Amino acid sequence: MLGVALLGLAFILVPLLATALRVDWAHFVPLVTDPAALEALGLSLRTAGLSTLVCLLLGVPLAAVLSRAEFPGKRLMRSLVLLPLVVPPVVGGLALLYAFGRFGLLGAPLHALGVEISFSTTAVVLAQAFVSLPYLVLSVEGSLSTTEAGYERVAATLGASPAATWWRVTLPLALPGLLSGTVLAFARCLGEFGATLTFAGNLEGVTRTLPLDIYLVRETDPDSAAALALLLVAVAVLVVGAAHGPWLKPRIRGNAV
Amino acid sequence: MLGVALLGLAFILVPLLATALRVDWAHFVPLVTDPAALEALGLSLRTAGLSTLVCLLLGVPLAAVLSRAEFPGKRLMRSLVLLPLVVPPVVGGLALLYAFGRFGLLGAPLHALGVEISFSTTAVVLAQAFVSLPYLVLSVEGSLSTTEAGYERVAATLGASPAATWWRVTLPLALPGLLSGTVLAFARCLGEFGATLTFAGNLEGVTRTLPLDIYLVRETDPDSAAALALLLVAVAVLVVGAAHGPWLKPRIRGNAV
Amino acid sequence: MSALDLELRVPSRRLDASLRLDAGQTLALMGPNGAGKSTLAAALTGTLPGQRHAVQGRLTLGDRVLLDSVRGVRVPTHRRGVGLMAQTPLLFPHLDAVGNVAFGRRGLGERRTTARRAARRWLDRVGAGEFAQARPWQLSGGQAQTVALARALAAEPELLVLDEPLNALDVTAASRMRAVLRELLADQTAILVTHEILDALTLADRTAILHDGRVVAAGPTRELFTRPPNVFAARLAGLNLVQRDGESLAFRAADVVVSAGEPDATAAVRFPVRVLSLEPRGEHALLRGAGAEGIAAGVELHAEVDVQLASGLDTAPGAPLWFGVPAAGLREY
Amino acid sequence: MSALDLELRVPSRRLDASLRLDAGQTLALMGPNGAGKSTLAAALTGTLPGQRHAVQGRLTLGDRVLLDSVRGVRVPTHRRGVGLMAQTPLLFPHLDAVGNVAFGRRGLGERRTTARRAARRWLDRVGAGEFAQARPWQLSGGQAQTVALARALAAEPELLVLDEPLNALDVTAASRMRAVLRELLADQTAILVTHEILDALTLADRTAILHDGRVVAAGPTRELFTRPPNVFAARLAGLNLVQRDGESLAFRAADVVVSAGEPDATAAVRFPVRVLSLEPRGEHALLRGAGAEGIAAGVELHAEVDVQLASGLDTAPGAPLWFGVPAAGLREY
Amino acid sequence: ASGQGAAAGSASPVAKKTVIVFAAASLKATFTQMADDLKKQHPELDIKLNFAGSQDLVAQIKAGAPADVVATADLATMDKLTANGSVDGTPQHFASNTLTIAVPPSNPANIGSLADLAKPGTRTVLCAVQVPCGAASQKVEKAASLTIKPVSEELSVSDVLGKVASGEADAGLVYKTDVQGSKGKVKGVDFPQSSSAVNTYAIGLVKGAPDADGGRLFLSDVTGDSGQAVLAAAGFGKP
Ligand SMILES: Nc1ncnc2c1ncn2[C@@H]1O[C@H](COP(=O)(O)OP(=O)(O)OP(=O)(O)O)[C@@H](O)[C@H]1O
Ligand SMILES: Nc1ncnc2c1ncn2[C@@H]1O[C@H](COP(=O)(O)OP(=O)(O)OP(=O)(O)O)[C@@H](O)[C@H]1O
Ligand code: MOO
Ligand SMILES: [Mg+2]
Ligand SMILES: [Mg+2]
Repeated sequence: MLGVALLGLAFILVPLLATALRVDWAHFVPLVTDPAALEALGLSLRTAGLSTLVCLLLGVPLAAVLSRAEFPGKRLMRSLVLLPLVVPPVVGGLALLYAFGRFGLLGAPLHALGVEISFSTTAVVLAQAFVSLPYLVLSVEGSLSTTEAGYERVAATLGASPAATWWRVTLPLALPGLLSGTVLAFARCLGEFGATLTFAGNLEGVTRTLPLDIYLVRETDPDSAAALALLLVAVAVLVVGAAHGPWLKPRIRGNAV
Repeated sequence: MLGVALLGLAFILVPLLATALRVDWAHFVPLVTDPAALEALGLSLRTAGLSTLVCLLLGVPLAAVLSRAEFPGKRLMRSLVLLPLVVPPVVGGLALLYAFGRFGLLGAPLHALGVEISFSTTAVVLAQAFVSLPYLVLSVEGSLSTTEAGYERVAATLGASPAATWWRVTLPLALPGLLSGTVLAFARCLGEFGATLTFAGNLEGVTRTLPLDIYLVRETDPDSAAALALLLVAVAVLVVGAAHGPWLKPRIRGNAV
Repeated sequence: MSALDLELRVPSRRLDASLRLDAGQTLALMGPNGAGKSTLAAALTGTLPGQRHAVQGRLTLGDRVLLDSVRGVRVPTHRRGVGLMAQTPLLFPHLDAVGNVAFGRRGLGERRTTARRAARRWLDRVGAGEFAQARPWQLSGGQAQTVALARALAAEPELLVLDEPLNALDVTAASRMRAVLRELLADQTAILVTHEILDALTLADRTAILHDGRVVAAGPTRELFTRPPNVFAARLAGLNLVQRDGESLAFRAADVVVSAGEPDATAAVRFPVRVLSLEPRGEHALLRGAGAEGIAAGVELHAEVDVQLASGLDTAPGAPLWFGVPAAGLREY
Repeated sequence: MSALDLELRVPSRRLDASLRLDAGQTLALMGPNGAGKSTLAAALTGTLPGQRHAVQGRLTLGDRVLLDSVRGVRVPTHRRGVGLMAQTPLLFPHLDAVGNVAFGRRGLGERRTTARRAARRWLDRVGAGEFAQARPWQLSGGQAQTVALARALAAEPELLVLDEPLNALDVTAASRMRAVLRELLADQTAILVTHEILDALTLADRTAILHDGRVVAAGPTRELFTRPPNVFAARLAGLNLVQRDGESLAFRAADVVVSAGEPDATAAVRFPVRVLSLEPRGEHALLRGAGAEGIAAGVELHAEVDVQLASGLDTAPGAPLWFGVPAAGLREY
Repeated sequence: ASGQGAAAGSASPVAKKTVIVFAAASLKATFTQMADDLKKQHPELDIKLNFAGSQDLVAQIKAGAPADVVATADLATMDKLTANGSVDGTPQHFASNTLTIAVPPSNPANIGSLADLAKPGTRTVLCAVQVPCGAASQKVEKAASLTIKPVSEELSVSDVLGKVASGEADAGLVYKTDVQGSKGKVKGVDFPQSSSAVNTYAIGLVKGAPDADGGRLFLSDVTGDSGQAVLAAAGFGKP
């Protein structure tokens, strides 16, 4: 078991290691501290943060409904939530353009109201959120579903309203899933490329996130692109590592058995 | 709550709906039954199936180790597993090239042995598996972690070896998470574009999966691309819907409370 | 203080029970495993899992109608004012013991610190003060049970339902808890699910016996067990029971006359038995025997014997003896 | 059949216990909540959660060393041959009752159908045959407990550890289970964790009392409770206990002489009490009183009284009476 | 370019005019340099460059992206914009590019001519015909009466370049500018038939441009001497 697990880990690490070996380390520091790269990284972190927030705001209620409510069409709803996962990001970006672009389904009325979405930082956030939402929903739903519903019933018998139960029981119990879903969504946002490019464009400082910058650099210099990619990887490892802190440690449960 | 949940659902559905409105339905059937499109779809389904299998074989042991074993560096390991998520797919493809390409870290020795990976269907499978593995691992790990470890201890006191316990207790109990992880991974494989393109290339019947075909069609005819994208979406809804069948229904647990 | 009046049906679990309980009284709910006690408790609190409309009937507490399936009234759990201490403690794993107990107080509108102070008092009261800071998984089975009880009590419900609250408690803890409960239940409308006749006797004004989802006997506790109205009550009261001609004969261990030879006509019924054991019970002894033939064949019968008398008999396990019961000691159902 | 010899320490839970048990014998393990009974059970089976090296000491079963922390021997749970029926049933939720019981048989190398057939026999034996097809969540608390017991028994372990197996069972089920256990434990090395002195008396050859993680008393069951060697055993045996000069005085309810006025010198100790209740107990009555002042102030004391005598006294709750105990009835610890 | 100004977070106290340029990804190096030069001359100008595949640019502009100038890598894509009425006036041709064979520096397959790409055993990669460079490749194939069986039909030139640079492919058809910009990662092998497929770059003002003046300024810089010099240095040909 451990052997296969290590094989799986190797499958992920070897390519990244191979990439690291390609990097011209002498030029690494100037490259990743280049203002353009730093601006792109900053934008990436900012937008990914905002997108994750959007995912949380929309996704947690969605997960709650999927895991607790009983209604016809729930199965369909769960499948629909997964769609952005399966749509190639470029197509997703197009779809967002059709919806929120200046001539889009919602974009046109919004435009009339003076609200412009596409090619703005808002568009980056929307693109990232669209692509990442399923990850958050699935993680949180999974964690809500395996949480004993009994605890919620106990809370009700103690007089806690559904809202109070949600905040004081359900959510704390689902915290591990919520955290890992957030990390997942944030990571996916950080790496988002296709939908952003198509829907938000690639404007320095406005919509050029680090993956888009990497894409551009790759046009001329694949090795520098690899270096930038490693920067992204390093940031991700930090964020993910921090989020998987000790509070995610599964509790040692039960007594004798 | 329900309101926000519906807003979340709308956020996912409106763009897809807007796309559907763009589709020239008169040409829809001939377009999606075009041999090239069908071949691409077939290849997508085949490779996604294989990749999901690879993910299961490598990912389930990885998840098991992450959820059950105690060892230093476990937190780091969990972060590392997430990496493909954050690496933009194009960079992931490059990394695979550096690893398994003709002159890659492992590719070179393999090449010496006569094994060629790049530009083959195998490369597609590797690219998809690389990108999807984290989804599977995280889902399964989540489900394993919330499964009461007590059941495994009971199994041991009944004389079941760790292997028997794994097959007869742990796995059945983690089935919902396993299934949803599999669906997630399969969906991600179906939509994979960047890494496939970069690592495996794009040849009809060999490496041109449906997302790559969609991209190509889009170059000349964006509206037809939308139609193909909808085909992909429909396939995904079917697969996901089937997997989220009644056996995923959370059990009604407990008695009084 | 509120009177309880219920007439509830849960068809999916074959429960169909009617009960009345005066304000401030305690009802012991007894009956065999699977009789529907926990189901009834869940129906009362509105926490039966699964189908939303599984519970039918009427339920009123004081002047509030909590459930009326005909008129479509269905007050949600948190507004029923019905507290429940369930059969499994289910302490919130993310809170320590005080946090668990304080939980319901927060609902009463208390602030955090006030609620925690009150919670500590409740923990002290049930004798769990020393576990105040402990997390649920650090508690032994009985400790967890105690904390769960404090949690249910602290929420000060109008009606309190206790599902086997003394389970898993040791002798000391159980007797302390009985004292706490006796004091508390004095002016609390409460339902106490229990298998222990002692709990019913010491804590409950009335007792209802549930069997296969139906109330088969109900009445003031003492009365119910001193003159059991039917075979269900008799069995619970620990009487010896044998079947004769489709009827059940019940008699107390104290009414059994033990002899070496077949009893004479003063015994209305008599059974040859083989000794299983002789066990000391205070200054008496309990002679356990297995019916050897006839209507009592295979049935375990108990006789309370005088130690003096016992020493005059052969009470080695397996030894043959006779049990006889005078007509006055017999009840037929 | 294998003898058990253990000397185990779990520092994180303050357990430090030594025990010996002959092959085929049953040991009752008693003690207050949190004494470490479940911890000891977990240490025996090797299922203590958390730190791998939490358990220290030596454990041998028959001629096999299961644990020797000095020599680094640590046989994994599934090869210990130690079965456990834990305090919570934890039935596998993905299997029906038969599947649960058959689980351990599969490990014995039986095929599916054989294992299921054997499982059905075990279910019948414990009286749970009718739930064979039921899923764990369809069972009541007591039903689940019964199935868990069948599951532990069916695996035919060399040493069987039962952690409060009769909890939550109704009178009938419990007495049927006692009969099953009595038969089974006859030639099974077993440890029975219980709070019920009756279970110890009827099922166990020996009894050990655990207190704060230590064995404070051990010996043949009957002996231990008829002549309790220390205050722990006395308390378990249900004796009245009062403190005098740092010593504990113990006496049986049957030895208490009840009188309206202060007893004369035949009583070595005497306590003024207020009546709490008079409860029928077979042909005797139990008079419960609360010590009014002196060394017994606030302590609940029990006296077994003759019904005749009781009718001559004022036994209304709150009435003042005197309890006296002759020197012969007193034990000091 | 109203909406974006704020998001860009310009620190200058003087209200800058922002020009937004949409350009084919292959123009990244040259246009970035031109923009930097121009900003030096006109400190009041802020130039934002949006690079993407030509087809993406078309889709974005059709969807109402706020652009002032658009430059595509071929005429076909620009035609789509003019046909759609998205371009003000007639687009101007400002550069051209011709195909060349890219091989790894060691040239392992010994490629010397276009015909060598069709040799069995040669791992050749081309652009797919749907993308501009693929259309050009098809033209030269026809001109040379060859049928090349590629191992992959890439979606962009940079993908072709990437495959060759990594040694994965033995040869590929790319633009001369790509070879020049590759810093020695690939070697170019010129071939006569390349003249049959000259790719022309076009630039135009977007209709309804938020900052038409700024756009015109950038456009004239590209077509002017300084711009042409930058393009020539990068290996672009005259239009
Ligand atoms: N979730 C369920 N689904 C279907 N049937 C159930 C479910 N839970 C309990 N039952 C059945 O309903 C009946 C009543 O169960 P209930 O738990 O109310 O019994 P109980 O009187 O509390 O028993 P115990 O003393 O063992 O706790 C039993 O026959 C039981 O098998
Ligand atoms: N997971 C844990 N972590 C830390 N301490 C624990 C844990 N589980 C139990 N304890 C403590 O260890 C001691 C022994 O607990 P144990 O469960 O063995 O008691 P027990 O004798 O079985 O009690 P009961 O009769 O209530 O079941 C108790 O003080 C308890 O609080
Ligand atoms: O310059 Mo292009 O449009 O990426 O081939
Ligand atoms: Mg119950
Ligand atoms: Mg215990």
